[in-house]
Amino acid sequence: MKGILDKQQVADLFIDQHSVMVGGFMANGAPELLIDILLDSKLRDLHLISTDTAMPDKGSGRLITAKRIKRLTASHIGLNPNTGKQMFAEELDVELVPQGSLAERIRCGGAGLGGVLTPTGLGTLAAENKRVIEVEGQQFLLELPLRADIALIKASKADERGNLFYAKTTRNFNPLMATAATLVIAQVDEIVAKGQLEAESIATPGIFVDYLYCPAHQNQKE
Amino acid sequence: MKGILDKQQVADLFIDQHSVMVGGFMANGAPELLIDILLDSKLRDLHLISTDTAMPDKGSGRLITAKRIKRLTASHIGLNPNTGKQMFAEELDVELVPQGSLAERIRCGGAGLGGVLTPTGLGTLAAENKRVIEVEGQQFLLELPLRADIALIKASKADERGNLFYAKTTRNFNPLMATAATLVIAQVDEIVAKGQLEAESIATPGIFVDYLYCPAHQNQKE
Amino acid sequence: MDKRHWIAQRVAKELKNGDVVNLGIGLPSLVGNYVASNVELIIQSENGLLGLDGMANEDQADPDLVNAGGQAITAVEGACYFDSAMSFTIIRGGHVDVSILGALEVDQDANLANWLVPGKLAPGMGGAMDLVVGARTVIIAMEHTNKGKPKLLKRCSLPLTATGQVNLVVTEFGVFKPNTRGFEVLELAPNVSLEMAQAASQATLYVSA
Amino acid sequence: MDKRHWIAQRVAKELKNGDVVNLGIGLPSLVGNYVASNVELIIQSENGLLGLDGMANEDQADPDLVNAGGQAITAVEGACYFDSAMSFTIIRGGHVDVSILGALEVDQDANLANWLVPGKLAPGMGGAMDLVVGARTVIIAMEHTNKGKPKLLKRCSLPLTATGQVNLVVTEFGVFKPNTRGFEVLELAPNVSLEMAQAASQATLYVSA
Repeated sequence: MKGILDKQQVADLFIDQHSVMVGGFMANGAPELLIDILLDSKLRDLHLISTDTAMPDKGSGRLITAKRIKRLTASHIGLNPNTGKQMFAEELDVELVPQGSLAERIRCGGAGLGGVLTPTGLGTLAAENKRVIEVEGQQFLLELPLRADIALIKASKADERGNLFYAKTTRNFNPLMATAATLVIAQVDEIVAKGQLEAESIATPGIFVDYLYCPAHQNQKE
Repeated sequence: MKGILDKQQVADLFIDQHSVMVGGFMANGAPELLIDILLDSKLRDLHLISTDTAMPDKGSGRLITAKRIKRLTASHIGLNPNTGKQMFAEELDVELVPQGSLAERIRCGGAGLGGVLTPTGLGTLAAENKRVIEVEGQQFLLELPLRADIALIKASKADERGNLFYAKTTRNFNPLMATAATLVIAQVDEIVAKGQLEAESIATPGIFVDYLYCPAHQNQKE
Repeated sequence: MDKRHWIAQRVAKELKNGDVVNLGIGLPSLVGNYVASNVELIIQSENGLLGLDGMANEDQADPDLVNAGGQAITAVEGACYFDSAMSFTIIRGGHVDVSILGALEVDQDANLANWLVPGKLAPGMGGAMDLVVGARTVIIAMEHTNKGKPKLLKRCSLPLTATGQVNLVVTEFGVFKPNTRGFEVLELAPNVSLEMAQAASQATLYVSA
Repeated sequence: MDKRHWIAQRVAKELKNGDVVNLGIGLPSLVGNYVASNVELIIQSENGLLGLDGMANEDQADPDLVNAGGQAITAVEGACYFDSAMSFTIIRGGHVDVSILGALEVDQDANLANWLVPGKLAPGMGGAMDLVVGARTVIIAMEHTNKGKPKLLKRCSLPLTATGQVNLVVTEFGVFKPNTRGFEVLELAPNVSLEMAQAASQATLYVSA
């Protein structure tokens, strides 16, 4: 972890990136404050990778609503009508991926793996343009790694090393995305001293996190 | 989780299985008490899957020393001279697998995945008899899933649901093996009530565990 | 009893004590309300939870605890949480006993369609494709027709969610099992005749000898 | 200073503040002792730890806290623990800055052999194959010869650990960089001449113009 940034410092990082992963599941555990900053930036025509597009006014769904996304890789878009509208109007290029395959693809991107074989999606449209590989008489789809220029994630707590703790269901895709992007920024509710998180409950080691954003921490210091 | 067993009940489970995964890394986090019971059983000529064979008198190494293993899949055997001796004497069939690939293979076995592509081992003996798959001009080895009839694992604490908490470096291969065997038995130091483990520090959900073995718990009840 | 609740209570009878169950959104999520008091389920939610208890009322709502639909829930004592890779290790790896989902169409070859109506509706598959492939038993809980249009078909017309994975279909007309020659009728709902059920189905319904 | 310690202190100079480093067992494990006081490393141990501090003395030893060799260690404040899949996500995924390992042989094509002597010695590769492929920088810390037999070769004769991954070799004779025409000499140890180092090497050593 390289440092704790304020709003302007985060904004200064959004320069010419083309792809962004956004954590959260139906916006639960989504980095809403980082999305605010991204919406204020000049970044346009982005490739968004997010498990869903939440609702129009929540989480990664807000990037869709604001028409900042040109290409989307996601598993579920049913609760954000804007996504479907833009897709059918051909303003948005959408790749729908089974949720488990999406998780594995991001994991591969972060783990240096070249892909993974899954039975999910065989015999469906999700198999289109994908290689089928047979292993011991059984067929599998080859799912390929996903990486992004930026990952915007959210955690409940960080320590001074950038280690992250996610409360309850807010974990979802956040730890996977933390491994798979060039620039990883984590919005956190609270920053505690080294050793103040239970070491075994840290789901994202600080080495994956480039920067923390924590308005409460700024206020605390003032 | 189906129940908490005593020594005899665990022994009664070892009937005609052929393959066993044993957790632990250089015997740290190894289920020594379950290994005792396995050594007392009639199981012979087993296929052992373990990241290493520890030392002759520790962890999975004891199964080698007692000549109960016919086939071994492991990544490191250098600190147990018995393994090398039996291998060179052709008493033991050894497959050496890079440690990261071993972890992925077991994970695939537990996750319903058909295999994983890794760059590790390319151009080495570890690539022998393995398929090379090219993705976007880059070559990868296809590593296949591993499963076993039994997984013997060790955790620091369990709750009454069989959820497992592993202290510090004792975690290693234990949670992976818990997902990838037909019969999963966990030796634990302590069993606590539901809700007494921090929910976010549970590395193995209780649904993966068939039985717990905890001598301290037996004594406590008496 | 309203037909959706009849379906939910009938599906609940298929569940055994200790089953690990994933409930889809909508109708399937009602099933939890009808489980017998001597049956304790372990409810998995694909957003990263084992041990879902029920919907949270306003007083209980915890912003860090939601189901796969993003709704506030409560969890049992000893619930545990994990990331999405582990969630689908559980699902795809065969560690879920029963997956209960809705459907747009089901056919006699046990195929399921529930994620896409080309040109009209594209909710996406979410976790459904993994659930249907990975769960040991797949139960479809749905209304028998879509405003009168049959959903029990000889062959699905919509894009599939998976091939050959459906074990049981429960509708307000009864309980049906896909088989290559049609749907076997395992049970009819009260006041429903085979003829009524057949009239609302495209596939052939039959009672085993 | 004994030659192993000279090697360790010289390798330590290659490490920068904040580097994520994996130290192999044996000679590489000594490197930690020589890191400058203004350089804080994050030491990864492939058995499942980020934040290794040092070897534990008897009073400190915790049976739940060991390094990849199974030896008792201490951890820094804010260390964290994970399973072996995550450990190798870190390693294979390019999240380790520097991997420091021993070697049986290294050649000018940056190939490394350190896990097998057919018919004689089969320690296994452990995490070495992943570390060498995944780490951004691979430094070999080893004695220059095996009892007089050269280890800097034109071409490795033993089974390889990986191909083309070695960035730097540090021995008691100096610091060498594999290149297709031989090993470039970046530095010679005190009182070592190019002739001495060349006499103990099979590959050609050269000083860049």
